[in-house]
Amino acid sequence: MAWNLSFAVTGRYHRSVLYSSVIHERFRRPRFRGELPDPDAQFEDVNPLCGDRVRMALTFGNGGIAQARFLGDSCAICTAAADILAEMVHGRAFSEAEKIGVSDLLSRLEADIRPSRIKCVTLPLQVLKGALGQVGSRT
Amino acid sequence: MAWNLSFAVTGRYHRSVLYSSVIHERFRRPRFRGELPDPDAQFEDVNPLCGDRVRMALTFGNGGIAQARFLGDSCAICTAAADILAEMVHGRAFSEAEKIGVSDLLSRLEADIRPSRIKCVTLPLQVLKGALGQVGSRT
Amino acid sequence: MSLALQTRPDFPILERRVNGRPLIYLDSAASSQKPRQVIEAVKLYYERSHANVHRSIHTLGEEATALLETARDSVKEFIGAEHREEIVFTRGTTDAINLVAQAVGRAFAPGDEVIVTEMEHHSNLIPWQILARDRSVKLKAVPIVAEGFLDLDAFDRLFTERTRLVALTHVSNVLGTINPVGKIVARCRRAGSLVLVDGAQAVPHLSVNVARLAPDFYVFSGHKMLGPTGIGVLYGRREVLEGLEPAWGGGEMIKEVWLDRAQWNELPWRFEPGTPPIAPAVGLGAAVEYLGKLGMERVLAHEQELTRLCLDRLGALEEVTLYGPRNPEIKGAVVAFNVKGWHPHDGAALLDQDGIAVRAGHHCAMPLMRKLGIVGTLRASFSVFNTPEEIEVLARSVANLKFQL
Amino acid sequence: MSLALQTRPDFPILERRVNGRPLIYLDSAASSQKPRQVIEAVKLYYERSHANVHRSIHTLGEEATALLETARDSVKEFIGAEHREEIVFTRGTTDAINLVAQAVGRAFAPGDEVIVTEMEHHSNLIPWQILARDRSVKLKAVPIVAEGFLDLDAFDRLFTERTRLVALTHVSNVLGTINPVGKIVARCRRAGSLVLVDGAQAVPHLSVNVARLAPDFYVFSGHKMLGPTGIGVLYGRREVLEGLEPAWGGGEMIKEVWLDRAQWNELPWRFEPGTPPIAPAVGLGAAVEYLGKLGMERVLAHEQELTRLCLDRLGALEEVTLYGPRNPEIKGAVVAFNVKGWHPHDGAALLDQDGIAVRAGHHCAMPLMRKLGIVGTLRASFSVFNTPEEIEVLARSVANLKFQL
Ligand SMILES: Cc1ncc(COP(=O)(O)O)c(C=O)c1O
Ligand SMILES: Cc1ncc(COP(=O)(O)O)c(C=O)c1O
Repeated sequence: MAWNLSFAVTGRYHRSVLYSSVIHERFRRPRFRGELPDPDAQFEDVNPLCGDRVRMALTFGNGGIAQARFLGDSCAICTAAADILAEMVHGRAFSEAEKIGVSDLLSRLEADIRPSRIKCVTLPLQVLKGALGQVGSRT
Repeated sequence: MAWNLSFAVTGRYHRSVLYSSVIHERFRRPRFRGELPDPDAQFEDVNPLCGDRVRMALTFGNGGIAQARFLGDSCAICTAAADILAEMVHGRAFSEAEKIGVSDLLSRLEADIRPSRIKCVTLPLQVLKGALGQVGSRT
Repeated sequence: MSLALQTRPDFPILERRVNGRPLIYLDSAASSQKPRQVIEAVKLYYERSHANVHRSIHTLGEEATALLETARDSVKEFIGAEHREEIVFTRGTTDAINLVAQAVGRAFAPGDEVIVTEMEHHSNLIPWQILARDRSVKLKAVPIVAEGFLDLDAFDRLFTERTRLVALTHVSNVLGTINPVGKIVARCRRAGSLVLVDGAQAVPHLSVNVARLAPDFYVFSGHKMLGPTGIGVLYGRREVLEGLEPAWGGGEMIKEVWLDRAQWNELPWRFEPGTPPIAPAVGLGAAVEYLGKLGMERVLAHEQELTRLCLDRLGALEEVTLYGPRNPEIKGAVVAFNVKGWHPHDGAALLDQDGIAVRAGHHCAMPLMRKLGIVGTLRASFSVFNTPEEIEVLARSVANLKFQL
Repeated sequence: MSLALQTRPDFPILERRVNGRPLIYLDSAASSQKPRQVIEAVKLYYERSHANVHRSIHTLGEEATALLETARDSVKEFIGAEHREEIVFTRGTTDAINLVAQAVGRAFAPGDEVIVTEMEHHSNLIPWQILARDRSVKLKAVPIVAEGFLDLDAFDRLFTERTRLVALTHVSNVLGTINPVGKIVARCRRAGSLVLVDGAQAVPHLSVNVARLAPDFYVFSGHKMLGPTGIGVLYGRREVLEGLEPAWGGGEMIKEVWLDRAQWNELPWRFEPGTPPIAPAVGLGAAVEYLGKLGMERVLAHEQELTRLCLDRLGALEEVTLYGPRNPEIKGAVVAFNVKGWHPHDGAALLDQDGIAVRAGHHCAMPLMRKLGIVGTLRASFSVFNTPEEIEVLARSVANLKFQL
C-alpha cells in the first residue's frame, strides 16, 4: 500500500468538504453511543496519532450481532465513523459485519477524509474487528 | 579555539606550498629516525585521523635530554615534524624542550599546513610531551 | 522596524497560501520554518563543498570538514559553552537524550533512581523508562501544581541518596512554563546527581548560557530554531563527557581499532559515530548566525508580546480554556487552549480552513494531559516572523468556531 | 549517450575547479555528490511544505507527512521490499547497525556469539564490540584469503549453536569484494541465526532486491547514493521487526504513554523516535527516483567499465600495488592501491594538486589494513558522472608521483 500523496500538490480544500453534514450530525447527535450492560464482546483501542480511545461493545444473538454501542472521547470524524459503524452492524449476521471495509465507511461519511485523519475512520473498524475476534471464544 | 576556515572560501593552493623543501628533505632523509637502545623515557601515540603511529625515545643527562630518536611509519609531514622535533630537543634542557609549541614546529617546517593535516604536526609534539611526562618518575 | 517586518521577507514559505488564505503559521514549537539564509547554506554546501569529513585529504573534504566544525563553533558561541569539545552533534533532542541515557545509564545499578517531571515531552521520558526497564532503575516524577509549575517541595522529597540523574525540561512545550533550572541544577550538583536539561523549547526563545546554567547535559533540536531537520545538539560538560563510555559505535568515534577492541577518539567525536549529518549541521550554523544577528533579547521581547496578546485575546473568549501560566514573562512562546464543544483535532482542522496552522493533540505529553484531565489541546506557538495581526486573525477564527457547532 | 554525458549536467559541483583544475571527484564511496534534482527537492521542501510530521492536522503538516511517507515508499520500491513497514529511516548505516545491535542484543545471553568478517567497516564492528562488552557476547571474525575473499570454510567452522547473528558487508569499501550474501543468508536461516547485511557500498552500485536476498536486516546510507547527509535506511524483515523491542525511545514511536510505562506504536514508526530527518528523507526519495530512472543495470555497467579501466591503467604501473579482486565483475566501484615511496596521505595531497579527489588512509577498516600489513591505501571510487577520461588523468597523475620523490 502506498501513501496517498494526491492532495500534497495543491493543498487545496474547501471548507464545505471538510465535515459533511453526515459527520456533523452524527458527531452532535450520535445514535449508538453509550454503555451496553453485560456485553458478549467488547474491545477498545487507541489512535496512536492522538491518543483517542474508542470502545465497542456487542451483544450476540441469532448467529449475529444483536446490539452494538460505542464509547469514546474522540473527534468528530472518529465519533461519526463509530456511530455509523455501530448502526451498520447492529442486528446483522457476523459474516456481513466482517465484510465491512474502510471504503464502506468512507462512502457513508460522505466526505473526503484527508490522510492525516484516516486513522480516525479506521480506528472504530479496528475495534469492531477486535470485538468480533472474541466471537469464537464466546459461541 | 575555533576551527580554521581560512582556506575554505577559495580552496586555492599552489603545489609549491604543499610540501616545502624542508619537509621533502626531512621525509626522504630523516636524521633522527631510529632506535635508541635503553632509553630513559619513551612514548607512542596514534593519529586518530589516519592511524599513523609515532614513537619518541629519549635518554637523559645533565638535567636535560641527551639523545632523541623517533620511529613511525607516517606521512611526509608527520615524519618531517618528528625529525625536526627530535633535533630541536636533542641535547637541550627539559625546561627548553617543554616550551616548544606547534608554532615553533610550523615555522621550522616552512610550509602552510592545511587544517586536515595539522594533526600530523601535533602528533610528534604530543608524543614528546608524553615522554617528558615520564621525567618525574625517572629522575 | 518590528522584528516580524524585518524577518518576514526571509521566510519563503510565508508566500504560500493555504485554502486560499495567506498562511498563518503558529506551529513553530513543533517545528519552525527556515529563513532563506538557512536553505541557501544547505544548497550551497551541496553545490560547492560536499564530501565526507574528517578523513579527507582533498580540497572538498577539507572544506566540508571546516564547514562542519565551524558550525560547531557557532553553536558553541550561541549557547555560551566554554569548549568546542562540549558540543556533540546528534540527530535531535530525542537522539541526544537516548545517547545520554544509554551512555550514563550503563553505570547505574538496580535501585538507582532517575527523576523526571510530569510535564516532560515523551522524548525526555521514554528513554528513561527504557533505562528503568533494562537496568531496574527506579523512575520518579515531580508533580505539577497550580497553573503548571513544578512542585519543588515534592522534588526535594523525591530526591534521595540513590538519585543519580534528574532530567527536566527547561520550557514546557505545552504549558510554556519556564522551570527554575538554575536552582535545580545547583541542588543536583550539591547532592552529587547528574542533571540533564531538555532545552528544545528554550533555545529558540531565550538567551541560553550553558556555562552559567552549568547543567551536566543540555540538549536541543535544530529544526525548532530555524535550522534544518536531522540535526540536534548535546552539550555535555567536558569533565562529564571525558569520563563517559560511548554506548554507540562506528567510524569517526575511534582512534584505533582491532578486531576485538577499540580505543576511543577525542571529544566531541567520541560521541559521533558514523558520517555526521553534515549539511543539516551547516544549516544549523546558519540558523544560529541568523538568530545571533537578530539578538535573542529582541526575539524574546517579540515573542513575549505575541504571547501576551494571544493570552489576552483568547482569554477574553468565554468558550476558551487556557492552560499554563498566564504571565508571558515566565512563559515560552506557546499558548495551549481548548474550545468548548470541539475536540482539538476538529478545532485545528477548522482553523486550517482559514489558513491557520496550529497544533492539536497531546503534544507528546500524554502524562501531562492525563494530569490535566483532558485528551489534548490546541496550541499556538510563535516565532520571529509572526505578527500581532496574525494573532488577531487566530482569535477571530477561534471565536467563530462556536457558530459551527 | 553515455551515462556520464547524460548525468554530468545534473551535478552542480562538477563546475568547481580545484587548484585551478577541473574537479575530478573519485571519492563517491566515502560520500557521493548530489544531482540538482536532490538539492532542489530539499530546497523546495523547505520553501513550500515544511512542518513537523505525523501529528499535524494542518495542511503543511499533512504535506510534510505525505512527502516523508512517499519517500519511504520510493525506497521500498527501489530495494524491492515487500512492505512499507519494513523501511525504517535512520541517520545512516552506522545508526542503523547500532539500532539493530542494541535492540536485538537485548535478548542475547552471555556466551552467545556474533560473527563479523575481517573486512568490515568500523561501523559494522564497533557496535558489536560494544554489545560484546556490555553483554559478554563472543565476537568472531571470518578471515579473508587470497585477493580478499571471505574464507567460507572458516565461516562454517566459526558458526556454532551459540551463533545468534552474523553481520557482514555486501560489498567491501576497500577491496570492492562482492560477498556471496545470498549463500550466507541461506546458511544463517537454516541454522536459525539472524543476519545483518551492510549494504552501504552495494545499494549505490548494484540492483539490490531485499525480498529475494531475504536477510533479516539490510542497512545503507543516503549520502553514498546521491542522497543527502543525515539519512539512512534500516530494512528489517517484518516478522523480525514485529518481535523486536525498541532500544531507543521518544516521541512518534509510542501509541500511549503513562509516567511509568508506554505502549509502542506500529511499524515502522516504532523504531523512529523523535522528529525524523524529514528533508534528508525527501532528498533520499529524489535520489532513489533519479537512480531508478537511470536504471541500476546501466549504473552497474558504467561503473564496471570505469573500474576495469582503472584496474588496467594503474595495474600497468610498476610502482603501484592494487588490493582486492582484479575482476571488475565481482567488484564494487572502488579501486584501492598504493604507490611505492609514498604514504597514502601524501599521495592524496599530491593528486589533489591536480584537482583529483581520492581517499587515503585506513578507510575505517583498520583490522583489514593490519591483515594486509599496511597503514593505509589510496582509493579511487566511481559514480554515475565519472568518465573514462578522468580515469586516464588519474593514471597519469599517479604515474607522475614517482618524479616527485
Ligand atoms: C561498508 C560500509 N559500511 C558502513 C559505512 C558507514 O556509513 P555511514 O558513515 O554513512 O554511517 C560505510 C561508509 O562509510 C561503508 O563503506
Ligand atoms: C520539550 C521537548 N523535548 C523534546 C522534543 C523532541 O525533539 P525532537 O523531536 O526534535 O527530537 C520536543 C519537540 O518535539 C520538545 O518540545
